[in-house]
Amino acid sequence: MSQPLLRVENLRTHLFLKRGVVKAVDGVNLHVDAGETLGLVGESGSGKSMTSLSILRLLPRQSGRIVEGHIWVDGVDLASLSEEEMARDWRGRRVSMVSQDPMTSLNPVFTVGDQVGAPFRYHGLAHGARAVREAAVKVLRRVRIPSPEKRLDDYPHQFSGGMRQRVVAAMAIACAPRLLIADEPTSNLDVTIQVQMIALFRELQRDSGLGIILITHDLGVAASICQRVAVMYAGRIVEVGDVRTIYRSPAHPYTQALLNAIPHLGQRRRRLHAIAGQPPSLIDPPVGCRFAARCSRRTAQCDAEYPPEVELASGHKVACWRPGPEAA
Amino acid sequence: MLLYILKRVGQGLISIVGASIVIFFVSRLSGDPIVLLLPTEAPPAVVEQVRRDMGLAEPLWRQYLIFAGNALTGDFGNSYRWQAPALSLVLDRLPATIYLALAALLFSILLSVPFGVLSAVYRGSWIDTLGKGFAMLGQAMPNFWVGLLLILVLAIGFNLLPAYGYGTPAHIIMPAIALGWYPVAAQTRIVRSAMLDVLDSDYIRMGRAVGASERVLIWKYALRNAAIPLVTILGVYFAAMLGGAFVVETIFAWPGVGRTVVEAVFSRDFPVVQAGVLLTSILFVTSNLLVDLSYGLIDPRIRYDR
Amino acid sequence: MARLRGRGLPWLSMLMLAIVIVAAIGGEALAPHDPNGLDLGAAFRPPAWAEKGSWAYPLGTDNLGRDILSRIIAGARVSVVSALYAIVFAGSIGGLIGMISGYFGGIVDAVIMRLVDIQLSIPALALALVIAAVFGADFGTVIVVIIVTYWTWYARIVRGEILSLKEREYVALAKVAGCGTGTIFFRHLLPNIMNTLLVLSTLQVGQVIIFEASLSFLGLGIQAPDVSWGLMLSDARNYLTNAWWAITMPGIAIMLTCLSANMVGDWLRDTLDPKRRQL
Amino acid sequence: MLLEVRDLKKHFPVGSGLLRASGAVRAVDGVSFSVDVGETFALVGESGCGKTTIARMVLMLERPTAGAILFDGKDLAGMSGAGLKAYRRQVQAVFQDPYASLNPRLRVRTIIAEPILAHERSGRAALRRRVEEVLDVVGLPAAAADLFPHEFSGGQRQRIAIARALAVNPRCIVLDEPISALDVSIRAQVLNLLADIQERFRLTYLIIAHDLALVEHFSTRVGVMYLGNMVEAGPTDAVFDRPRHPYTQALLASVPRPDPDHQPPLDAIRGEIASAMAPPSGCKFHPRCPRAIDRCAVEVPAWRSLGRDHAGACHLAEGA
Amino acid sequence: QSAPARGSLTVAFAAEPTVMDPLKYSAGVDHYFMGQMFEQLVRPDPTLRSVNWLAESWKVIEDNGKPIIDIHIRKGVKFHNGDPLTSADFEFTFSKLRDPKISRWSHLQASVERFEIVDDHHFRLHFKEGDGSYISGQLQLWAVPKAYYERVGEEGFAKAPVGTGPWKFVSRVVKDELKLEAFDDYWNKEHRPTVKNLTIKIIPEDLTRVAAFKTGAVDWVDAVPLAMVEEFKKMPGVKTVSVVSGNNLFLDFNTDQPNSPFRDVRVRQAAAHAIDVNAIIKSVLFGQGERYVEVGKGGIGYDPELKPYPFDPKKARELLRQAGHPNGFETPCYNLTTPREPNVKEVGEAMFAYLTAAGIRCKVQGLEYGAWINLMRRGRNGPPEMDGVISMMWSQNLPGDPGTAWAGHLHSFVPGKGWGSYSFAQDAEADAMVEQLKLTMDPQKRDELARKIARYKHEKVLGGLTTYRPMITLAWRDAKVDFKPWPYPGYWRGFQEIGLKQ
Ligand SMILES: Nc1ncnc2c1ncn2[C@@H]1O[C@H](COP(=O)(O)OP(=O)(O)OP(=O)(O)O)[C@@H](O)[C@H]1O
Ligand SMILES: Nc1ncnc2c1ncn2[C@@H]1O[C@H](COP(=O)(O)OP(=O)(O)OP(=O)(O)O)[C@@H](O)[C@H]1O
Ligand SMILES: [Mg+2]
Ligand SMILES: [Mg+2]
Repeated sequence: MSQPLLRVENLRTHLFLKRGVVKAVDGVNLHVDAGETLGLVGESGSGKSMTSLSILRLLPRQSGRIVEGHIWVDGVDLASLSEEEMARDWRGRRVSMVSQDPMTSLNPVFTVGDQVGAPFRYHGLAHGARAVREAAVKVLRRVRIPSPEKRLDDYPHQFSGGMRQRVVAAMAIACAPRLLIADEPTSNLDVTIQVQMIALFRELQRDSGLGIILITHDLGVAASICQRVAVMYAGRIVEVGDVRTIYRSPAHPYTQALLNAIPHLGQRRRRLHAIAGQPPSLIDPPVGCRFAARCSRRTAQCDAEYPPEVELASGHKVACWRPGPEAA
Repeated sequence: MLLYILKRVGQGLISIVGASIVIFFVSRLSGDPIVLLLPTEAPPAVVEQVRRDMGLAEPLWRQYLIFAGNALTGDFGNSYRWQAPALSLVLDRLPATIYLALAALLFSILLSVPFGVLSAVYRGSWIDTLGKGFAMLGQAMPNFWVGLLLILVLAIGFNLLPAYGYGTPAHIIMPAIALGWYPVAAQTRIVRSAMLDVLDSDYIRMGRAVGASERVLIWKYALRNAAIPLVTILGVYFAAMLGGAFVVETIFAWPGVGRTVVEAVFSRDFPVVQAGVLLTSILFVTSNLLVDLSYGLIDPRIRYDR
Repeated sequence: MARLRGRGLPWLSMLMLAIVIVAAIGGEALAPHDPNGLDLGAAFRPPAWAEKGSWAYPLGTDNLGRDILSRIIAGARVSVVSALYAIVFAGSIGGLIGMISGYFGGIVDAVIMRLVDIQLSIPALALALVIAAVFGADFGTVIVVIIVTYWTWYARIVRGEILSLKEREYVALAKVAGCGTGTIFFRHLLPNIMNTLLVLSTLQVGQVIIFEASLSFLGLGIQAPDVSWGLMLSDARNYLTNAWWAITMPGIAIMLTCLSANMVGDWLRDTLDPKRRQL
Repeated sequence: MLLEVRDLKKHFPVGSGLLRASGAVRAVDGVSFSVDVGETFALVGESGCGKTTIARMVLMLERPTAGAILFDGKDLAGMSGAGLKAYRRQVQAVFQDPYASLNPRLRVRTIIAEPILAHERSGRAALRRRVEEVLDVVGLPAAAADLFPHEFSGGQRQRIAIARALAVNPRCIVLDEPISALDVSIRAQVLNLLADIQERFRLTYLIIAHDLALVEHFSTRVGVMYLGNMVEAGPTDAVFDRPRHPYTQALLASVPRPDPDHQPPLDAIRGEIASAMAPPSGCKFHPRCPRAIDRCAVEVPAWRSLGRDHAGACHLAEGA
Repeated sequence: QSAPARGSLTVAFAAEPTVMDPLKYSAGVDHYFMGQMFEQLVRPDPTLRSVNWLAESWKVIEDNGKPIIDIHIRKGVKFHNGDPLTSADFEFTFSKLRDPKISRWSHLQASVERFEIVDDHHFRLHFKEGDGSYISGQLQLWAVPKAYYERVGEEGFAKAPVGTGPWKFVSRVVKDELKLEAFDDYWNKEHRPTVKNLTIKIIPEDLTRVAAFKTGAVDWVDAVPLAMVEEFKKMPGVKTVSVVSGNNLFLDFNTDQPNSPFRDVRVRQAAAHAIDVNAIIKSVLFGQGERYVEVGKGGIGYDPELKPYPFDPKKARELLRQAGHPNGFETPCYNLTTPREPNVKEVGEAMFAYLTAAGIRCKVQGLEYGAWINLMRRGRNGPPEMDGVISMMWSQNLPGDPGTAWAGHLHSFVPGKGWGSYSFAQDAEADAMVEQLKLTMDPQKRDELARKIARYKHEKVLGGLTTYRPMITLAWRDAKVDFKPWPYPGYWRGFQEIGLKQ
């Protein structure tokens, strides 16, 4: 297999806070191929956003730091680059992001044209006001903003929610990056707008060889866009595999529990299978399997040692001492 | 927009009328101006006549209506002390006070914006501490003390700046510092906290994510957002500067309204006090209105139809 | 690695404030000399550490030979008491009005806000001047002036706070639970603006001291035989070049107290409510 | 019928103060529905369509602009004094944000006791017992009563909120997105709890949610709203199996499913919800409706029956 | 000597008058500007001797026992607008000055019966009765151009005053500056300024004014702060003059209220013994004050024999005991806090502290200027009443004549008659003598009577306990400014002779 677009090796990102060191990302390995969408799912606080911010090196300045690991993109380790290099050559140029709440991702006091044109200016892809404008129009057209040349001088608040979101996507793909990280791009949206976003993502992926990491806690959204899905729990990836494998034959008890805990359209008034308990604190996570406390298959071994990753099938990896199908 | 302006002007008028009532009645409480106007030896008949001529024999509320009516036509009466219409006495000095207040405000902004921005960007670092300390000093020192120290050091000590007077740009520097230092701390705090919020915002992160340099992000994209809360209350700070001018003008022999009003209070020269206070009120109300309106230039989200 | 150092308690500032408060309570009893006891023979003694200074007058004497340290101690009372009055009265009056205005809204709010506007549109010092001229310049007037000037400050901020507080879900739920207006006011709103009031109050200490000093400078503040720092400052400016200590010492007292109060206020603000960084 | 809502309207005036500007947000624009004892009635619809506003009117936190709300046959508008008190006892609420709905300065005990104290004078011991009782119902230890809200996780807080709603033995609970703010793994816990309680105390629920799978799972009847209007209402089975209004159909079709092989078509719906200040003429949905005809733009569709207990407002959904 | 004036000069004053119109002036400070532009019939020369000025000659004659002042005025005197000065101008002044609605000093003209114009340069003032203060007040009348005044009116005149003085009005910005120009046609060719343009800046704050001088922004400065006088005297290239100002400070006691402890002369004497005025002058005033007893040195009624009560706290206490206050007593003490004279506030504080130490326990109350005047001025419609001790001051002019001052605060208060307008005294004998003094125009007799009153007043400590006369120090850059100090009545800021050196 050829070199993947992105390879993250043993990434550890810690947040140094007054109340302690939050081990937000604690040994994450993953890879994304060109033209592929990797879904990153997991519950709130499991470190999904921190993983993506680590890749872009956009961690909270005061507290966040990558303490270990490598982030290879096209053979370059981003973890070793200087801040200037990151800004100049990487962010927006080769690796780009749509952040957690696209509705607030546009600066309210600058025009849309200014903001969409900005990446071209930063990376010297267009010179002069007119060229930048033209480039902005082009990319807005790509995300299906109607008559973009007329809307460049409008402010974000004059756009509807769905359109704002497409503008953000336009900014992110303006310089034709190789990798796009989309952090919950649909979470705060109504169903009807959500589908429009899903359509846009599928299209982007089809048209260019863009690799996408889609972060979400909505298993439905992940299922509708991704080719592969990684499940994160308490700072670690517990299971990763092809989308069908994950949904049809999940091997990690957490993945299984998650799928059981959500109601599915068409199935009514059956009791949901709740997952008891809470996720562990990331300040001092348990030494063993982090899901052990809530797991139905827990053994003494689970508490003693973190399970190694095993590859059950090609590309299907699980970190569990007792992986396998659900006990009926 | 028009509706909004009308509404704001209406509110402003209410404030001004209210201020005029307050100042009229409070000043009347302090005694009979006749005592100061006529020689003690004036015969009672003359006293009575002058009293009638001046309308002081009417009941207070009528006096107020007369006063308000005259004030509407720009007639605040003649100063009891200075042989001149009270309004012109104050109006002649108003530009100097406005100039001083604006310069002080400018000084405070020139200081607080960079301080606020830098201490947000380098939060917790020595820059933050230093900026905060320096800004707070202004809040902890009475402005007349600052003024005196400035004169002592910059004028007498080093002969760098003129100690008093009005005219060249050099003249404004010390008064503006003395007056403008006080609000620096509060303004810095506003800019800093707004900046912290803005720097944490999604759109700034988005800017970073598409490759903006820190310089562009901070000074172009973040600053405008962070300035909004500052701009919102500039009107209030302007009023604070007008008030502070009362003291600073005395120190620097600045020919503004402040000194005139202070002395008018001492000599119970009510026409001048009333004209002075009312004019400052009008100035304050107008400046607030202007700030509110110009606010829309900075923040396009503001619509004036609400 | 402690990149983000904890915001430690501002010990130094607290200590300073404590000293000021002790001085204010102890007053003359703590002072080594009678603060008004003049001794023309001992006029213009420099501070103890300077040449010709003596430890009998640690911070020197003023033009009338009064001990500056004793006067600073006695003057602390004015500062503390006026700040206290201002905080208690302006704070409770303004706070209550702000709460009423914010909670009931409508016409009540409109009227109160117009009153606030009126108050704001009269320069504080001008109103102070007129009031002081009417009622005579003394301690009581200074306090009245400060209260009249500052209530709006509390009213506006508390009102804003209440406006957002009353939209909180727990307030709606209290109504659903069947609580009356009184309960909502005192159980749900008041405790939640206490932090704000506390922060505002500490920040106000400095403002009051400076304000009093400005009044004294204009000759309308505290009058002898009362002593205040502002008065000392304003008196001493006549011999600024001969006796630097006479204007510097009370100036430093003002500065340190204001700084400390502001630091404590800032610290409280950060500690009590890290989200509301802006006041 | 326990709760009956008749042609309810709520218009928020825009602009206030001296010069009243014209224009209003028509947040709720003529909605009728009824909820029977023991039922779970769900309101669904896009953001801003007026669901919360209805809930607030039912809770008497907001006065209707027009229309009537009847509880047990009595009109809320006429209630005051004792009648109001009695009503407050019978209807409680749980809101979306478990952080904002508990006063951070009060202990859990006080929070839960609040509705009790508002209604009756009960002794300390009785109060204590009752608080512990409801805490037990929601699965929290008695010791929780002495803690402050911030010492709990989101799911636990929502349990406290539920305990508080239960404290006065209400007959009906209004649930405004009770689990949207919770984590996926916690949601099921709370949802199961709500279902258990309903069964145990024979409660009636008025629930607001936007997760259609959840609504299908949880409710007995459902009302679909669009821009201040009810467009379709009926038994959950009927609405989900045979949606009749194009909006309901589009909505259901659009939901992404946690199954890679059954994904929604991407063109079920176009455009975006219009402004509640200037809603489209005729059928408010017509600009986005794939099947709109000329008539839709001019004529407001009438509310008509579409089957047993199933009704809707669409020109195209004639007859059953 | 009579070369045309040239160059310009900027000077700084500490205070500024309100009006520049001799018909409207009220306070002493009004002379600061008026005196540069307007002139009187008689004025003091630099040695404080009265000399004829606009008057060529004058004498008092008698007609039917009523006095007449017969005056010939100088010919060839011109107003700044070119009009010649004639008797009609003085008549005009007289008619305005006696009108209480216009003038604040109408009572000073009260004893004049009529004004008789003999010819353009000769007129007579007919008196109802004698009026000694008329003469010591430099014959009271200012030269104001009748025709011009009537043409431009009161307001016009206020904006552009015209007089006969050495300086012509150019412009004024209130609270900022007055610009003057030397009058080329000025009649007195010997004593006149040689600088063409003069700008008077108003800088009330001491430090700022000093800074303006030190930095060279101004070359002549008024009222060097007391604490800096020594420094200024030693400053190279700077010349100073320290002169006694016309003001006279004293502590007044309420003696007209029946229950006032100060009705007892022993209490007043006790107060006189209690205060160490010399020490106060030395430290509080940095030596910038001159002790005086009732009348200042060189004034009418000045008696070198009269010695101040020595500082003797023991005696003070003894006197109090005798007066029935073995433990002293408490009294309100009113202090003026507005700096009308340098350090008055501190002086007051010091004096009250001395009184307190001796047993007259002062409850000090500070008053700003407006409140102070309000409290002192009689003829109000009721309270407040000055019911204790007050720090007061009253100008006796240079050269001094205490007549007007005593009429104001030694004579008991008589409404509407001009007697005792600021008085808290009530002593029939003093009243009679003060009234007599007013009628006495003969200089010799006037001096004798004044001495008698002074002695009586001193013995009884009536109409206040006299303390000191402030000194003012003027400073200028010697290398640049050629200045000879000239006073006009009471004040030293006259620029009769000022010029630039090479
Ligand atoms: N700015 C921050 N300051 C302090 N702690 C943070 C910050 N951001 C995240 N954390 C902590 O880091 C951990 C991982 O957070 P992260 O945002 O990566 O989670 P997530 O999986 O993206 O969750 P969500 O679904 O809620 O977005 C959490 O414990 C969170 O509390
Ligand atoms: N107090 C108010 N003043 C003005 N407009 C309001 C007010 N409350 C709600 N609205 C408006 O009424 C409409 C309906 O709001 P509501 O909160 O009922 O919607 P919702 O269906 O609950 O939406 P969501 O799913 O986002 O909670 C919205 O357009 C909203 O902006
Ligand atoms: Mg996240
Ligand atoms: Mg809602």
